[in-house]
Amino acid sequence: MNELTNRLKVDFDASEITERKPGLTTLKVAKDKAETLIRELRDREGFTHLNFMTCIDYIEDGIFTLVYMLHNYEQKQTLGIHVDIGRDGEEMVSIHHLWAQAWTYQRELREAYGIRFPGSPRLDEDFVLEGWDQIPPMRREFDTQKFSEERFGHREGRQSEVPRDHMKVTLYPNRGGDEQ
Amino acid sequence: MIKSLSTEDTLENSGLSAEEQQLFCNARPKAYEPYPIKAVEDFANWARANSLWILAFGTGCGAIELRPLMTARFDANRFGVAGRPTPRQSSVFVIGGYASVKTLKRIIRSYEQMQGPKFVICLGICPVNGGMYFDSYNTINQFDLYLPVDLYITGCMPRPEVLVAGIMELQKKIKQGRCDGANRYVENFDWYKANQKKVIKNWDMPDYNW
Amino acid sequence: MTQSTGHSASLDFTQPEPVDLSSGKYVKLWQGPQHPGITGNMSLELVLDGDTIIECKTHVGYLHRAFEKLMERRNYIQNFTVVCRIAVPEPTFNEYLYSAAVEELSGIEVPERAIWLRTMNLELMRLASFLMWIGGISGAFGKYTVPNWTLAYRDYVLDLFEEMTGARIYHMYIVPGGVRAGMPEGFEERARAIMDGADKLLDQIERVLFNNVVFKARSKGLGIITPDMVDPYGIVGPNARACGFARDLRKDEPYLAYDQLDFDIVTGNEPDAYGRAYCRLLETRQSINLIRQCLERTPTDGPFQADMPNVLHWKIPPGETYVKAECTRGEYGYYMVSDGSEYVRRVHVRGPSYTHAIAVMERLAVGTNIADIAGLMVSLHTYPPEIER
Amino acid sequence: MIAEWTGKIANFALTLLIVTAYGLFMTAFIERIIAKVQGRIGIPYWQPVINILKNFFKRTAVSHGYMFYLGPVFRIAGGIGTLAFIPVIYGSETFSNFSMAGDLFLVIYFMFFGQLGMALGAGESGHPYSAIGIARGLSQMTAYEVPFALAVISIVIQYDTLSITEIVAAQQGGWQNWTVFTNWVATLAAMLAFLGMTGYSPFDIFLAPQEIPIGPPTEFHSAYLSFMSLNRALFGATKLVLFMNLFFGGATGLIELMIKTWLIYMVAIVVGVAFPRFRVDQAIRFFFKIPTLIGIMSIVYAQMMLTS
Amino acid sequence: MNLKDLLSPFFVWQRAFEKPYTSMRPTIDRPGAPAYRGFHINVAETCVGCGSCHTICQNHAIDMVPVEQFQGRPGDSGLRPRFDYGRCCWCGLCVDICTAASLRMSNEYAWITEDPTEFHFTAGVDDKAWQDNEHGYRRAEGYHLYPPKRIEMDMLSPEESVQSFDEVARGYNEEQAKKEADRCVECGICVATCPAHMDVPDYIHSIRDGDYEKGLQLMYRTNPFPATCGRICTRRCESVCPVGILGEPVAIRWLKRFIVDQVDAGEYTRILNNDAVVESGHRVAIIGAGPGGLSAAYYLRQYGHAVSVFEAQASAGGMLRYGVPSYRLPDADLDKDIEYIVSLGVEMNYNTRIGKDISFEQLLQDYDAVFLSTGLSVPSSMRIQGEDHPRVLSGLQVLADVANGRDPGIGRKVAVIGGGNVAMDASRVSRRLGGDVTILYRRRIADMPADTEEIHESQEEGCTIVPQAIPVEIVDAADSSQVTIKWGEAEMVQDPKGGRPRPVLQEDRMHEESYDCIISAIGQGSNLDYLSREIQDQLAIEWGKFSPGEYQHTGLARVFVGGDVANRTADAISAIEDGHHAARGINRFLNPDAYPNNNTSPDTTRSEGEQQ
Repeated sequence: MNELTNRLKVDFDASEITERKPGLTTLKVAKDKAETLIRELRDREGFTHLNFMTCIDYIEDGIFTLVYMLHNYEQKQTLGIHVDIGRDGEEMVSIHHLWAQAWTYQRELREAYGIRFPGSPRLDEDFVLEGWDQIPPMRREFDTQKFSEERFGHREGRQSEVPRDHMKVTLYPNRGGDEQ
Repeated sequence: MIKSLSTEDTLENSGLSAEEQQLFCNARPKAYEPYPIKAVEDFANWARANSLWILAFGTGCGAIELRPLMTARFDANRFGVAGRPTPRQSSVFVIGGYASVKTLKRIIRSYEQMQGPKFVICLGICPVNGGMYFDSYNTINQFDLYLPVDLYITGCMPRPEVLVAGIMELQKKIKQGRCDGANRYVENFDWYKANQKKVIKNWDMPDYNW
Repeated sequence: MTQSTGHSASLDFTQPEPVDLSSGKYVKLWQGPQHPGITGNMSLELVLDGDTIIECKTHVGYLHRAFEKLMERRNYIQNFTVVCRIAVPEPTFNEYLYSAAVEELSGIEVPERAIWLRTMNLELMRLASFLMWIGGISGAFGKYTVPNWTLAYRDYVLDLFEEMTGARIYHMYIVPGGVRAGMPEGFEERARAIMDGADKLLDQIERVLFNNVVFKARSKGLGIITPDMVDPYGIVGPNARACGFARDLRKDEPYLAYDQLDFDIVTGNEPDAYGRAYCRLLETRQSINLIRQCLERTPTDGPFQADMPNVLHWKIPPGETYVKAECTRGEYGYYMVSDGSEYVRRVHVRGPSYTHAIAVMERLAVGTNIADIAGLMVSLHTYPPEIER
Repeated sequence: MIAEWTGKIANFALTLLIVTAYGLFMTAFIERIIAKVQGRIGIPYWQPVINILKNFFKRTAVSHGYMFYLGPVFRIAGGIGTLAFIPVIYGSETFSNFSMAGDLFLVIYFMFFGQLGMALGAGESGHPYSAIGIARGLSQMTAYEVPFALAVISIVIQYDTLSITEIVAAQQGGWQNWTVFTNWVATLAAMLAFLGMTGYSPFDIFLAPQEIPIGPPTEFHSAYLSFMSLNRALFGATKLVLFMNLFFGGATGLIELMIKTWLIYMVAIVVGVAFPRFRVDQAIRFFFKIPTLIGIMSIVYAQMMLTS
Repeated sequence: MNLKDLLSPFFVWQRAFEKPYTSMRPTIDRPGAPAYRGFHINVAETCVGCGSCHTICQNHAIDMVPVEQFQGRPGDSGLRPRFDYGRCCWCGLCVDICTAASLRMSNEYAWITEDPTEFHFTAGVDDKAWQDNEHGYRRAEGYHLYPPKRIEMDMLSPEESVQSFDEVARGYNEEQAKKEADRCVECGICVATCPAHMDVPDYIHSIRDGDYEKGLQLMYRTNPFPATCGRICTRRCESVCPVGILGEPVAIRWLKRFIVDQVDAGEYTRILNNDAVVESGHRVAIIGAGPGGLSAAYYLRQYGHAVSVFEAQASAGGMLRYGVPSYRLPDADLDKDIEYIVSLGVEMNYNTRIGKDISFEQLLQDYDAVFLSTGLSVPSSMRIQGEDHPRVLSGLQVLADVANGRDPGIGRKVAVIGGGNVAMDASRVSRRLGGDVTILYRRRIADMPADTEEIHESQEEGCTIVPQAIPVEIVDAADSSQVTIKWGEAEMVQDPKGGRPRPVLQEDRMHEESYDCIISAIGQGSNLDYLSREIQDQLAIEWGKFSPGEYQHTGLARVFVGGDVANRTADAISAIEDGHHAARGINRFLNPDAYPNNNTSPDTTRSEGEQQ
């Protein structure tokens, strides 16, 4: 594994190579090298299995980190490839031609995060949502509870007290640190 | 609930294209009075109660306990319960827990296709007050805003035993003639429709599908 | 069959051109979501030429509850009650994987007893799930006798679960740090009796379902997965094993107590619906065998929970991990990223159905008879909630 | 003449009632046997009746046009028509119905008639699954009618009559005279066709909930469905009576009738619970192979019997 | 197609002759498993309403609601969980986290209704059929969602500790403190019980965050003696801590100490940022520089009033300095608190005894308000013969001598009489001075008013406790450097009125023993001689104690009281709260306009003041 990661470091400028646990390594590559790297891993290095592809929203840094998890059955090694892209409408190279299920993941990411993968088939079809009229729901700025309150409402008749505040009101209304 | 018996007798079907509007009936549904003779109505109710055909539509995780219910261990056939694959022939709609917005649309269509009198049982907590998914953007929180419900069975999941008990309870209610969900739906049609359209944003179906 | 890992370049998985429906030659048919022949709540958009399917599109999302979103808003202990809802027939795998991921990130060592109890739980779950599946495949081909048996028997297994974990469906037993309770008294004998019964039942089922001329006529040759499809389509689990790939995470990358259990990977050489069904039958037996081993070897005393911090404000150091386990359908995985706060940054749930029900299904359905679509779907053992989560 | 016909009609009405009731009871009874095999209890005996009543008492009934109405009517007309020409109990004036010379033809015609009427009605409903169900049902019917027709031809040759009453009469005088023993080849062909006719596995693809949600009746509900289930009971029982008359020596009393029809029905059940269902092409292939061959053989056999 | 495949399916018929799988009466025959997670049961009497169930519930299914039967009291918030069965998923986390083990589940699972609004109930209060159900899920033994055991504090070993006056408890290190802070369930029940109502959960939270400055700020909101209280507080908070019901309470005192230890005294001014005070122009006199007086001084300074403190001793601290030995409270830590208070501009008048150096009336004249907290400084009498023997010392005197660096002259063989904290302190001090200590106490060890920890530690340090020993007489010993005490064994007799058992002297079992000295530490009383009789009458003094009003005000306008002399608990934290509260009262009195919509006691204070 070390050999491979060293080579990737040289050939693809892979950075942040971390062994998370035996058998799981993650590394980061630039967006424009990702597709070539993944293809090379698939065809030359035996990483023939795409476990999944997903996205992490680092809203505070303004980036989406795309994660491609590849697995090598022979060596029992899993390689997570991180690719950072901008949060605002940035596109990513599609890998739908590498794995048959990849377009599904890309379709999901388009719907959940609004990331576009040009060339990926059926990208704009609804995947799990239907008639969605808000920002892509998995983005961290989307407040699902607020949305749920507003659109679906909740049944009346719920009210809760905080023990500490309740005790203050009933037992020592004029004391404690919050007076005035 | 707001009573709003509209005098207009046609529906807008505004979600449909012009040619599709031709395909669907646009008559408003009507409420049905019970038989004028009480004995007949009671007998009819008795028959309805003892032959509950459940629509085989597993709308949520509740469907998992319908399988034991319908098969050998709990054998609901004993109580006159049977599964029907088509809404036309079903009289009971079991809402298996949460309903996502996408499913709710199908639930409404299926419910409207069922022939009255029809009954709705809600399983689990999610249709009552959102349950586990009270903060999810894709599941509704109160099912009775969208369709009339006759019975709630709480639990997560409600066990088949309590489903059996629920069916018996429903039978009791039907025999007493207290299950008139279909009529309630019709009487408060506009209210229900407004609620439905509030959550279903791509309303591309007829307003009422018989 | 050889272990083929090479990626066949000849496979073409570009999407076919949409069929021209206006020609009037073809019929478009929606199967589901309200359709008994569909596993779970999903739908297939089929285009038929006569009785033959020429195009299939899978539509999911009817069960979408946004688990991954909800998990970002709940703290680590609260999530453990949520995850099991992702896959109703097999909640335990979710519980285990979630717990394993949390433990890995926070560096908690699970005590020996909990490891064994977890292993047993997972195998019981596998048994229950397979029993339901056998009923499903039988029902999909129109033999309703077997589903009645297997679902009833699955209920006995659920009774075991109820006794051990306190619930029938959503056990919520495997908690980060260990399990919630030990084995109840007398559990072992009852479990053994049920295992013996299950063995007998499987014999009976093999006789009446698998040695059945009509079942064979229906399922043989249906939905053939060729070995060169396996990797490009991400096919895992019994679906891959039925075409000869000896891949089983329990053996390949042993977790829990699987390295101490005695079993062999089941492989088949008939990559069709029948072969997959038979593969699963064998795995069901294997599961029973494993449960027996677990019953024998699970320690009866000792701690079943690691020393835990106060879960109410449990923070996990930043990190990421991917844990996977072999569920009945294949590789089930949890990818978890923590950022040091009380809430998880990202959880991605990887279910085998994601590819089985979409990419694989859409390909295998083409050319299949409309009557076989339910059977094909069940034979892939798909479960929609793990696609949409 | 009028009195005679009035009497006949009254008698037929009684027969109709009894056969329907028996059919309903038989449905429940068989259901319970199936349930037993499946390891459960099964429906109460009166469940079919309640189901029919329940459907009848439905408040709404959406129609899809005139043919949609006519479907169930045709169906029940076919059922009644079939029964009308079958003598139910041999030697009983009351239960002989409108049996006459050549009634066998009429019976077989009526058996088709109901199905075709149904097909028209279901087609009118416009549901794709109905259409698929009809297509499957009719093609399968065509397939199983071939061995059945061959078997009937065989016994027509054997008994040299087209009257069911006469065929039954010919089988009197002991079990050794029953067609099943005198012409077992035709019986075998007919019983194989019978499997297809009853619509149990493996020949229930046209009603399969898994493959298509129950096929032709998908859109039928309320009173329509009530008529159809009534017919199903009636027609089912009638077919049993017909098979009993043609191949198992008829019945001289109600008890004999019940036992014989039940046993005949059980043949379908014994097979039905054991097998999954065939796809329709497989079913057709099946019927066109062995049963048809046997049917042809039965004609040869009957000829041989006559010539010998 | 082979024949076997054709025939073997018929084996299905085997099943027809076996017993069906069907459960005949499912609703009756199949109760939930013994450990089934069914509907909730709450033993409402045991429940303390901590709300942990509410906190952990991811479905927001639990509301904490006030219940008529249970009014709030120390250790019980008076709230009870109300369940929404339109939300609950029966995960049982609420049962697992329940600190009082009052919450569990029944194996009942059937609740069917047509009214969805019905699914709310307050477990244990609303009448539900399953309330008395025996079965159902309980938390398994050995399964915890929070650590039940507290993190052990590093202590000097008894052998080491008796060698010197070094502090015994060494304090938590950061890791220990964070771990201990982690145990808190943040229910806040302790806040009501703490006399000063400190924001306990908040400052514990700040430890978890590592933000000690914030923790310090939080503590100073209600208590200007955190370093002191972090060491010697009687910590009533811990006695009601729900975590302590099943395990050990959170070590709130040690955590408080930890925060203070982390912050350098020099940083206080910056962190607490008290510079922004706007001077009000009012002047307040405080008599007694104990915790009560200085607490009042601190908060009065917060309000901007000028404060003068009059103290009879040479340095501030009162009992904290002269009554608490330095192995429990090192002077440096006490000074850390006091110096900060003084640094806020409090005018300190040491060695100034009211009534001697300046009269009380004078103070009343010179200042806008006067706060009295002179504490309890007079040892109580044992009321036995010979107690004025020169070798009979008072505990307070011994402690004060040691604090002042004087030799109390206890000799080698020492008897200490009493079971309170002073007795323990005196014993342990005597041990450190090389004494061989025997503690005589009237009742059983379990009845001792001293902290259990103190008792335990004094025993560990080698003090012998003789319980149920009633001193009868003190006489001269044969050796003139010694004194002899006669004491009798006591039997505990149940009080017929249900009070606590009373010791009764057994005349036939008398003992006699000679000691180098006898330290009497059976309690203290107040010294109010500096007040004239007339003023004493106006101040309504009973049994040497004040009974102040709601805002620590007295019958005499502008005079406020607090501290041991005015409360029943007589501990530092109560005194601190008295001071704080008196400061509030004084401020209300001085600044009535700042409280536009109050109708409580301050008005009374004021009107009474005007009447005078």
